[in-house]
Order: sequence, then structure tokens, then C-alpha cells
Amino acid sequence: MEQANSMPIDYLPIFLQLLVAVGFGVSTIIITHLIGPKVRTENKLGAFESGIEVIGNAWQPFSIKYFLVAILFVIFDVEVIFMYPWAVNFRDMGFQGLIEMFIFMGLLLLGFIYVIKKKALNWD
Amino acid sequence: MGAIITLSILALVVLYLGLFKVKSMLLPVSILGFLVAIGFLWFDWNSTSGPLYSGMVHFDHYAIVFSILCIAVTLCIFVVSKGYFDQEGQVAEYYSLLIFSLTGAVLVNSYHNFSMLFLGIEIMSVALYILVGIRKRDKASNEAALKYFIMGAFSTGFLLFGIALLYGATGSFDLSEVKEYVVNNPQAISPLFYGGILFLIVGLTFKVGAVPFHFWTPDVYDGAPILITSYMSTVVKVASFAGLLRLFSYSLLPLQDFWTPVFLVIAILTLFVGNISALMQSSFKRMLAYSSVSHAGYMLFAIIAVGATSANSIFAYGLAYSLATIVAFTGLILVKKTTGSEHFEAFNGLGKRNPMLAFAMTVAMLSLAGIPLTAGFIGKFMMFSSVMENYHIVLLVLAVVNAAIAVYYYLKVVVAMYFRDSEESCVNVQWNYSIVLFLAVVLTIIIGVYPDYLLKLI
Amino acid sequence: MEWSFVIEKLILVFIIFVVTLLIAMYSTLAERKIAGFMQDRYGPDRAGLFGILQPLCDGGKFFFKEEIIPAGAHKALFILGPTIAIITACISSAVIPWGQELQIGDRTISLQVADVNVGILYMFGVIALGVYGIMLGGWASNNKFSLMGAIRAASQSISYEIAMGLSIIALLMVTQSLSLKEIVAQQSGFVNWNIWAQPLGFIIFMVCAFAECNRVPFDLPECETELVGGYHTEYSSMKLGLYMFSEYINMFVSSALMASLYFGGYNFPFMNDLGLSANMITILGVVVFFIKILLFIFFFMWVRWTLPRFRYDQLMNLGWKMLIPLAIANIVLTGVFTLIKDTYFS
Amino acid sequence: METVVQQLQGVPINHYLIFCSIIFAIGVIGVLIRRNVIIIMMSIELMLNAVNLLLAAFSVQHGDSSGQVFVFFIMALAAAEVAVGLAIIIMVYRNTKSVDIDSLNKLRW
Amino acid sequence: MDNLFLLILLPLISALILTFLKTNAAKSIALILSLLSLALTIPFLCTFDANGGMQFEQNWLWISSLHIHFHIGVDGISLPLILLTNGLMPLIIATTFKKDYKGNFYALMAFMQAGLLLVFMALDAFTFYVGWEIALIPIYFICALWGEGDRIRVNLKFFIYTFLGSLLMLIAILYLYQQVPNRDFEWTSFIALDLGEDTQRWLFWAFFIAFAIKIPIFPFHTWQPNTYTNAPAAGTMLLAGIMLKMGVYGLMRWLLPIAPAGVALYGHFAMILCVIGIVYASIIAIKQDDVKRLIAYSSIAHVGLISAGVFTWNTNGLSGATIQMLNHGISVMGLFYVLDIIQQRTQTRSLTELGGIASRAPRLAIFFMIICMGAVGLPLTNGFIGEFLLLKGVFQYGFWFAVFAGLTLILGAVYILRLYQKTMLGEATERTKQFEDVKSTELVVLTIVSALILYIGIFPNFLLNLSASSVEVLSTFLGR
Repeated sequence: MEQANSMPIDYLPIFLQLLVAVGFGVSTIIITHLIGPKVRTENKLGAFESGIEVIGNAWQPFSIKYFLVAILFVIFDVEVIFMYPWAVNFRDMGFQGLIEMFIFMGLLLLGFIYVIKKKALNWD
Repeated sequence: MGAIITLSILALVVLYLGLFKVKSMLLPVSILGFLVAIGFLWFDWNSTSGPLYSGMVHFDHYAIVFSILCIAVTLCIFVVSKGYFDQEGQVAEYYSLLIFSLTGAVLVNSYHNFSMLFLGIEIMSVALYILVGIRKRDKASNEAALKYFIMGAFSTGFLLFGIALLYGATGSFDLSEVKEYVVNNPQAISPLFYGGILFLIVGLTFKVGAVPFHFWTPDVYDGAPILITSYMSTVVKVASFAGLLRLFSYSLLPLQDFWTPVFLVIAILTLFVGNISALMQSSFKRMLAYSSVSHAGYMLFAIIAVGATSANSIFAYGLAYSLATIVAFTGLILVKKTTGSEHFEAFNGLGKRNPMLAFAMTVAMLSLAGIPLTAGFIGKFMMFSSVMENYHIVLLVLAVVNAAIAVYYYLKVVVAMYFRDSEESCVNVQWNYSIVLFLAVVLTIIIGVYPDYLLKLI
Repeated sequence: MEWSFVIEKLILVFIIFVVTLLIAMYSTLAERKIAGFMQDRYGPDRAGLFGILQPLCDGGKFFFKEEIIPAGAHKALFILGPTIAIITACISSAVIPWGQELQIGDRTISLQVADVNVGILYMFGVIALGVYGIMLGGWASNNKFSLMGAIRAASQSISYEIAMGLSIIALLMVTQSLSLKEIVAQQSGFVNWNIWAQPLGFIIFMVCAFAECNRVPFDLPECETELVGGYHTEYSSMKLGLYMFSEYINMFVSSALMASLYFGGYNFPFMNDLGLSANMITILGVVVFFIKILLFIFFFMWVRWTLPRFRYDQLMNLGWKMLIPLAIANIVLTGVFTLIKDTYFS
Repeated sequence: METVVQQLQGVPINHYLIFCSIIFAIGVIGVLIRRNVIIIMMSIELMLNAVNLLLAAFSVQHGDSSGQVFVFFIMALAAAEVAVGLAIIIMVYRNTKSVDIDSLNKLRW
Repeated sequence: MDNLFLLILLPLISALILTFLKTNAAKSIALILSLLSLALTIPFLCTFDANGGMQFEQNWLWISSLHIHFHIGVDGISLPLILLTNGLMPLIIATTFKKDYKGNFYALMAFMQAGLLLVFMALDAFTFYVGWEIALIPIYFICALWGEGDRIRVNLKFFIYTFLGSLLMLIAILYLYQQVPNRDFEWTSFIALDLGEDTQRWLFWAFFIAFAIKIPIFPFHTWQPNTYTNAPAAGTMLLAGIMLKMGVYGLMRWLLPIAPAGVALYGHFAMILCVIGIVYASIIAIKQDDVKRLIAYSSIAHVGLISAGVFTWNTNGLSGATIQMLNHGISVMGLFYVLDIIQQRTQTRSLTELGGIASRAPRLAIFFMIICMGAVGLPLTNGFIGEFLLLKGVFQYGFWFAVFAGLTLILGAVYILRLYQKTMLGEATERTKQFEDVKSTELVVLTIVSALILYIGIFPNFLLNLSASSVEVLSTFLGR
């Protein structure tokens, strides 16, 4: 590849932008905190549940499906990571590289079909 | 290499068989697959040219022998497992995960590159994390899975740090190149390298369950379903040791003076802690768990006294231990079916309730204890003689004391079976159990009487 | 490498920042105006001419409203949520090439904040971080609606991230580079735009972009009919503003990304045949780029007022069962075609 | 400014080593002293990431890309491990309603 | 018919056959098979050439990678023991005819016989070790399965004790193996080794402890009285009659030739232990009320004397030990049998509850008298010639040793006569009133035992000739 290696210096501007963004975010929050009115009442500080009495705490277990999605995401996303280097270089690798990646994707797909068949992604 | 591919494909096929609800095919297909894999290994025997796939794996005789052992043991476990997991409703997953884990084990046996060691160990363990917890409602199983997971991942961290340090020192993950580095710079070995070895030792001893990194073993072995325990204490243990020995006998051999003392201490501690804890157990399963710790201690002897015969000795020991363990766990399953208990008392009167099973258990216990004319004796003999080769006489004396302690708790089973009475009914043994028991017992005795061929394998 | 470089970059960052905020602010107005236009009404038109000062009023109101932190909430995370949202939104634009180089005196000024060779990975990393803002905010509120919204948002965005990543891979196979600058530079003229090589990839990418921005028809996390305000139910004052802002900024950045990845970025047809000076081309390029971005933003809004919202299971099914297989198929096709072309037709 | 850049580019390997060791140690200590399973898992991830960083640093030092490939392996397996681990934790949580490691005391001798 | 291996094979086969016999016929079949074994031994006895060398050697490569051979052969020291083993087996089987043992009991006995024979024949250390261990397993089962009292704990102790000892021996064997230039376990290679004194020191202890536990020599004897007491009669006969000879034989075959310097250094100490054992066990035996315990302790005393004879390492001591091993086997078997008969009829082993049997059962009284005389070592009984030689040997070794060892004769006479008097003479008690005299198999067995005792006592030369030259050879190892 003809492109040069990135030097750490190339990331410096990103750092600058990060500083600006943080500065903006933090300052707005501080400013609103300072200039906004502060009249606290019990009702105002309670959780909003459309006017109904709050029962318990919101921090309790929720549907397992979301965990399943999260777990699947972790797996699939990491597998995708493997494809990035290949995708960038795949022309140099030619058909052999293609077939190897197809095997890899085939396995991924097998897993994927398994997940679907197991109805792990069915929301009902 | 054919074996690894076969096993991987087999795992997928089994998974999909389960998906398409052809449960009756699961066992035949798996067994067929195993046989094919063994066949591949068999035909590789004379064509061991060198590392394959840019030095990733190397199927030398050592790897082939251990791989066949692992596959064969798994085969036995499969045969026994017929009907064992039916109530779980996820038989295919169970089979498939076991095969995946086995693939990892084969990889650990044959690696020639640290990345393959790492991958192998991880494939082996990640599948097991699930298998240990396969009984979703059983709290013990859950807890075991969690403990195994945390300890496994933790030890992986150490293993990886060690590998990273070795890489930092040598610039390569290849075993040959690491060896070259050690051989070429005998004077100027980087401190990183030594640090790396220590971390590797920590990581790998975690995996083999040697003291002081053993504390997960009893809980996990106890909590897991019996068959999984038997898999863990046979295939996983043997494969881990094969991997350990491969690394230390091939790449790190020239630095023997550095790591031998470490293993020496570990081995002694392992023996004593394992044995003395096993002595105090009232649960047979837990006793086997601790005894497996102590067996790890004996197997470490081969690494302490690494030499021309250590591969053979660790193989003989692993084989004997695996056979006996399978019998022991199979017996436990059968007994648990009628009595519902995993304690020694469950075996009471087995000599009358089922004499053949009692005989098989007796042979297994004697083999574990290392009594002559059983395979276990040959294993212990090989270990002792290899240690003697390097004149670690003190170690040997300690080992002997431990062997005597071990006899006590192994005989506890025999005592229960023959000398105590029980009102429990007869124990029925289905044909699949009988086959495995018969084979294992016969092999144990044959190896015990005539191990010649076995000891010349590698 | 001197201080002038830093100052130059600071100025650039500042300009981009201001532009981003402006566009975000006026997107809110545009949204309502377009809604008006679509529904045949006026939209806001009291503040200034055509309501041009409306965003400023809204912003001012945000600042002067009372800030409420519910008693049951986790204070630190409650504040951290919107902060992370806005920060990730703001820094994601760092690797987008806004234009070619400007020549001022003997200085060559690049109109890209940072040219890193893994620009695309950077984008994805930052966008993926965005979900933390929503998740933390929703969880810290200790409100069941918020939590539900947050979880939905998280699930949705991670689900679509896979398809997005896969569609990008197909693009990478064409461009052979991870540097956004490089990718845009490859698309000079009109026929080289990646949209011609990757139509399917683009569609997948776009759908995913919609989902990542939580825009209709994928705005499940904040659907008023089910979840009151979604993850920001408990938020008020500028913290709510920050969430909204970050959402519009995300839309802006997504548009920019789509424009640069598939529609040539600052490239426009015949740009090298008009005989203009380099600086002129650059400036024209920037203008063209913004036109493309604005078109995309318009498209976002158009869709919002046209399509109904998905049901949650439909949304997940679309993501997992349609887009991922499609994206994989796209990769396979791209790979095969590219290699056949390389081997036999070159 | 110059010096900053040069220093950035010329960070000696020892600094990486020490840095990674510290992160690794934090991870190890986290695993050993924290009681919440989730945090233990995060500590383990920290350990793995320390290794990743170290490998990447060594890889650059040796001018050998295999170190970075190894990082990929680690990432992939860490993901698999996390997936399985999370599943186990959820399973345990559903049975015991707790993610505290001390509540898991069924298996003791 | 000079195939030694047959001798080992036959008991193994009979063990296999007997395992599956569940009927009463097992007893007779076991007896016939053991008689067959005995018959097979006769040709060796006849063709044995007492020249001090190994004979009827058989040598197969067993485990080639470790150069382990299956090497067996006999010389003048081992042949009497083989004779003892094969001779006592039918007798012991015959003693069990009144009990309801099944085939498995006899299978274990046959299996043990094979192990014992292997020990006595082995000329390869590995073979020896294997025999040593496999003789242990059946006796453990016999004692623990059919024993009485606290049999489980007691036998476990016995097993672990002996196992630990034998493992120590294994270390020594492995060490020697490493020393042999071409790496084998051959006895001839071992004794040809030129070992340093330091090595021989610990080698001595490794072997000595292993054998001392088995014999048992004070202070390694603690397992013995309980095990003997709780074992079934046949088991006790096996233990006392044959098995403890394994230890003495081991001393002579392995310890003396391999570590002569070790023996020279520590033999004195071992002698002291033996003598302490003699006196200690005799005194305890006098105090015993339980007849089985009494004999158990007497056994310690007798074997102590035999071991002392071995450690004197002169011709007298050694040949005394050789012959006394055989004699002690016969006498102690007879003693235990008589006690077993008494116990079966009276249901007690307590001396206080016995008495006056002689009047009810005169035949038994006569047999018992003969056996007791043999045990005490009166002239014209088998014990005399052995003890005479042993004491002579000990006297040669040291005067004071002989004095103390000689106590065995006096003390032995005391407790044996006390035993005889308390059981046979005096007033009949509750339990002995209905005492029936011996008949049928009991009669046969007792007759044979008594005949042997008298025959050897009168014609000991046959046995002495058998072992004389081998003992000569053995004594030449001293001071090497």
C-alpha cells in the first residue's frame, strides 16, 4: 500500500477536537446549572410514571432477549473486525484469500443460521 | 491436520443435526466422525514431515498419539453419554460443544506456534464453560460454571502475558524460533524471557490444576455434571499436560535450570495438597477431583525430569489415568442412578449388588493407586523412573509417601463396595456402559501386564 | 511541525465545530419547516423572518429552564450521559475531509482535521461509543420508561452496527483503503463515485445510518406513544438539549459520511475540466459537499414525515434477518466480481 | 512542540512494558479483591487488553506483524469469552438473584 | 517339566476358574488344583542340583523399552520357600473345609500363591516388585472380607503400611536401575554394581524398611497383631505361614548382596532391633489372654530371631534362617489351625475361658503337643535344628546378642507351655465341656503337619543340603 503510516502526530488534531467537545459539553452543563432556577419539590424529583405511584425501582431485570442480542453482537462484531484487514488487502491475496475468507464467512453464516433457527432473535 | 478439520466439521454437523431434530443420528455420526479423525491421524503417522500451515501445527508422533488418546477417550464418554443428557433437551449442543472442546484439545496437542496454543486452550475451555453449566437450574452446576469461567479467563490472562513477554524477547511466536533464540543466546537471554516463562507456568498450571492454582478444580469438578467432569479430568488434563510438556521439552529445554525448581515446588505442593484434601472428602466425586489434583502432581514429574522418555511416560500416565477415571465416573453415574448420592456410602455393598461393576471399579481404583498389573502402575513407574534419572530422590520419597496416602482414599471405595452392606437394590448396567467399562478395564489390565508396545510409541 | 500547525488546526476545529452546531440548530428548525411543508402548514414563523431565530430561542430556553435531577437517579451517571452523547457526536467528524487543500500564501492547509490512515475505524469506534451516552442516561434516570428506551436504543444500535460494518467491508474491498481522505480522493469526477460500485452497500449503509441515529422509522427508543420520552424522559434543561443536539449532530455526521463514502464527498462532475484555480475548486468542493450533506439531511427529514414507525420486532428482524445476510451477500458478490475483473479484464 | 512529537514517536519499549504491567496488575488485583462478578469480568478484560497493548508495542518494536495478528486472536476470543461469561452470569443471576461472588458458596469443602 | 513359569501360571489359571465357581465344589477343586501345584513342584525338587547357582532359569524380554525382563529362577534359598508355599496351600485349603467359603475366596488364595511364587522366583527387580505387590492385594481382600472385628480399619493400616514400604523399595530399585550401565533390572546386574558407601547407606534403609514392615521387625510390627487377630483363620495362616517369609527372603536375596556395605554399617543396628523385637514380643506374648494374639506375638519373636540370623551374615545364621523359615511356616500354620479348631468349637479365644480340652479330645492334645514342641524348638522337632543354627550364628556374631536371642527359647517355652496348659490341661470350663475331638480333614491336616514337624526334626539334612551351597555363595558377598 502506498499510504504512509500514520504518525502519532496525526492524532493530535483529534485530541484538539476532543478538548473542544469536552469543553463545550462541560461548560454548557455548568452554565445551565448556574443560571437555571432551582425550585425543588418532592413531586418534581420523583420518577415520572405518567402520574401513577412509582412501584419499586427501575433497576430490575428485563427481558433476556436484550442480553442475547448484546452477546450476539459482541461475537459478530468481533468477527467483522477480522474482515477489515482482509478487505483492504484482498486484491493482493487473490482467489486464495477470497476462498479462505469465504470459509470464514461460511462458518459465521452457519452460526448465524443456527441462531436464527434457535429462534434467538424472535421477538414476540 | 485432517483430524482437526474433521472434528470441526463434525461439531457443526452435529449441531445442525440437532437443529433439524434427528437426534437418533447424533451418536452414530459423532462416532463415525471420531473414527475418521483417528483414521486421519493414523495415516499421518509415517508422513510427519514438519510443521504445517506456516508452522502453525506440527503433527509429529507425539501429537498424533496424544490426539488419538483424547479422541478415543471422548469417544468412550460419548458412548456412555447415550441417554445421559436426554432430560436436558439440548443433546446436540452438548455433543457439539464436547467435540469443539476436543478440537481445542487436539490443537493443544499439536501446536507449533503460541497462537495455536492459545487458540487451542481457549477453544477447549470456552466450550467447557458452557458444558459445566449445562444444567441451567442446578445451582451447583451454575456456580461451577461461573467459577470455572472466571478462573479460566484469569489464567488465560497470565498465559497471554507470558506469551507476550516471550514474544517481546524473541520476536516470534514460533516454537522453533523461540528455541533458536534460547540456543543462540545462551548468555544474553532477556529478562523478559524469564518473566515470560514464569507467567506461562502460572497460566498453564492453572489449566492443569496444579497447586497453588488448583482451588477451582474441586468446586468445578464437583459442580459439573459427572460426564463433563470425566471429560475435564481426562481429556482436558491430558491435553494440557501434552501442551505443557511440548513447550518445555522442546523450546525451553536449554533453560531447564531456571524452571525445574519452580516445577519441583509446584509438584510437591500439588501432591500434598491434593492428597491430603482428597483424604478428607466424603463425596466420591470430590475425592476424585482432589485426586486429579494429586495426579497432576505426578504428571509434573515428567516435566521436572524432562528427557527422552518423558513424552512416553506422560502418555502412559495420561492413558492409565484416563482409563481409570472413565471407569470411576461411569461407576459413579450408575451408582448415582440408584442411590442418588455421590458419597462413598453410595457404593456400599456394590460387590453384591453388581459384582462385575464392583470389579471394574476395583481395578480402576487400584490403577489410580498405582498397584502393579494395572496401567496406573506403569504410569507411576515411568514417572518415578524418569525422576530418578535426574536423582531427585527427595522428591521421589515425598511422592512415595503420597502414593501411600492415596491408597487410603482409593481403598475407601473398595472397602465400601465389598465390606459394607446396603439395602439398595441391584445396579443395572446398560450395554453402552458395559462396553466402555469392559474396554477400559481390559485395557487397564493389558497395559498393566504388557505395556511394551505402548512405551515405544513416541 | 510548529505551533502554527496547532493554531491552524485549532481554527479549523473551531470552524467545523461552529458549523456543526449551526447545522444542528437549524436542523431543528428545518425539521419543523419541512414538516410544515409536507403537511401543508407554515411551521414556526414568529421568531424572525420565517422563524429564522427560532433555534436561538429554543436554545435560550434550554439554558434558562430548571435543571432537575430526580431523587432516585444516579447523579454522576445522570450528568455523564448527555455529556458523553454530545462529546462523541462532536468528535466523530474529526476524520471527515471537508475539502481538498487550500493554498494560502505558502501554506497548504488541509481541510480535514486529522488524516489518519484508519479513519473509518475511528468513525465506527466513536459512533459505537455514542450508545454509552444513551445507555448511561437511561439507566441513571431510574425510570422504567427511560431504562426501556435506553435498552432499546442500545440493542438497536448494536444490531445495526453489524450490518453497517459488513456493508463498509464491501466498500473497503473496492477502495482498498481505510483512510477517508484516500477514499474521497479516489472518487474524483462523477463516474468514480462509489455509489455506482456499491449500490446495495449504500442502501444497507443508509438504513443502518437511520437506525444508528435513532431516526424515524427507527426511533423506537424515544417513541412518545409507548415510552413517553424514551431514555430522556427524566431530562430537562440543557441536558435534554444536549441529547437533542447530539442526535442532530449525528444525523449531520452520518450524512457527511454517506456523502463522502458513496457520493464522492467534495468531488463534483467535471471539477478538473472547468479550468478553475486549485483554491477555487477546493472552495467549490466544500460547497458541493455541504449541498450533498444538506440533501441527505433533507432526505432524513423527508423520511421522517413519510414513513410510519417500525414495530420493535420488525426492526430487529430487519436488522438481523435482512440486512446482515444482504450485507454478506454483497461482500461475496463484490469479492467475486472484483477478482474476476482484476484477473480477466485488466 | 518538536520535542513532544519526538517523544511520542520514540517512546522506549520499557515504558510500554511498565505501563502494560501496571494495567495488568490492576486487572489481576481487580479479579482478586472485587466481589462483583461483572467487575471481575471487566478486570479480566483489562488484563487481556494490557496484553494486547504489549503485543502491539512489541510488534512495532520488532517490525513484525504477527504480534498484531495475535491481538486479533485475543480480541476474538475475548469476545467469545465475554459472551459465554455473560451468559453464565445471567444464568447464575436468575437462580441466585445475585452477582456477588460471596453468595456462591454451595461448593465448599 | 522343568518350566518354572508353569508353577506361576497354574495358580493364575486356577484363580480364574475358581472366581466363577459359586458352589461347594469350589473347595475340592481348589484343593485339587493346589495339589497339582504341589505335584508340579516335586520335579524341581528332584532335579535340583544344590550347587549354589540359579537353576531352571527363564528369561523373557517383558518391556523392551525399559529393558525389563521377566526373569525367574530358583536356588537353594528360594526352593524351600517355594516348597513351603506350594506345600502349605493345600493344607490351608483343607483347613477351610468346614467353612462356607465360595470360589472367590480360593481364587484370591490362588492369586496370592502366584504372587508369592513370583516373589520367591524373581531374578529381575521389576518382576520381584510386581510379585511383591500382587501378593498383597489378595491377602488384603481375604482378611478384610472374611475377617472379623475392626477388620476394615486394621487391614487398611496393614495395606498402607506395606504399600509404603514397598514403594520405598521401588525407589531403591529405580535408583539401582539408573546405576546399571546398560540399564536393566536384573538381579545379577544389581549385585554386580560397585556402589559407594553413601549410596549403600540409604539403599539399606530403603530395602530394610520395606522388608522389615513385611516381616515384621520391631518397631515396624504395629500392624501385625491386629491384622492377625482379625483375619480369618486361613488368612492368618497365609500371613504368618508364608507371607512374612517374603520379607526375610527379600533380605537375603536383595538387601544383603546389593548393599553389603550398608549391612556392614547398619546390620548391627538391625540386629539390635531384631533382638529387641524378640524379647519385647515374647514378654507381651506371655501376657496375652487372646490365643490368636499370643501366637501373633510369638510369631514376631520367632521371625525376629530368623532376621537376626540373616543379619549375622554367617553360614550358620543364614542356613538357619533358610531352614527356620520353612519350619516356622509349618509350625505356625499348625498352631493357628489348632486354635481355629478350638475357636470353632468353643466360640472363644480367651485363655481364661478355655481349659481341659485334653481330656475331651486326646488326639487334638497330642497333635497340639507336637506342634507346640516344634514351635518351642525342642530336639527332634523341626524347630530345633533351625533355632540351633540361628543361635549358633548369633553367637558367632556376638555373645550378648546370643544371650538375649537365646531368651527366645526360654520365653518361647514359657508362653507356649502356658498356652498348652491353659487350653488343654486343667479343669474343663463351660465352653469346653462338649468339646469334640478332631476327625476327617482336620485329622488329615494335623497328621500331615505333625508328621512334617517330626520328619524335618529328625532328618533335617535334606533341607540343609538343599540350601547349603547357596548360603555359602551368599555369605561370600560379605565385605565386598
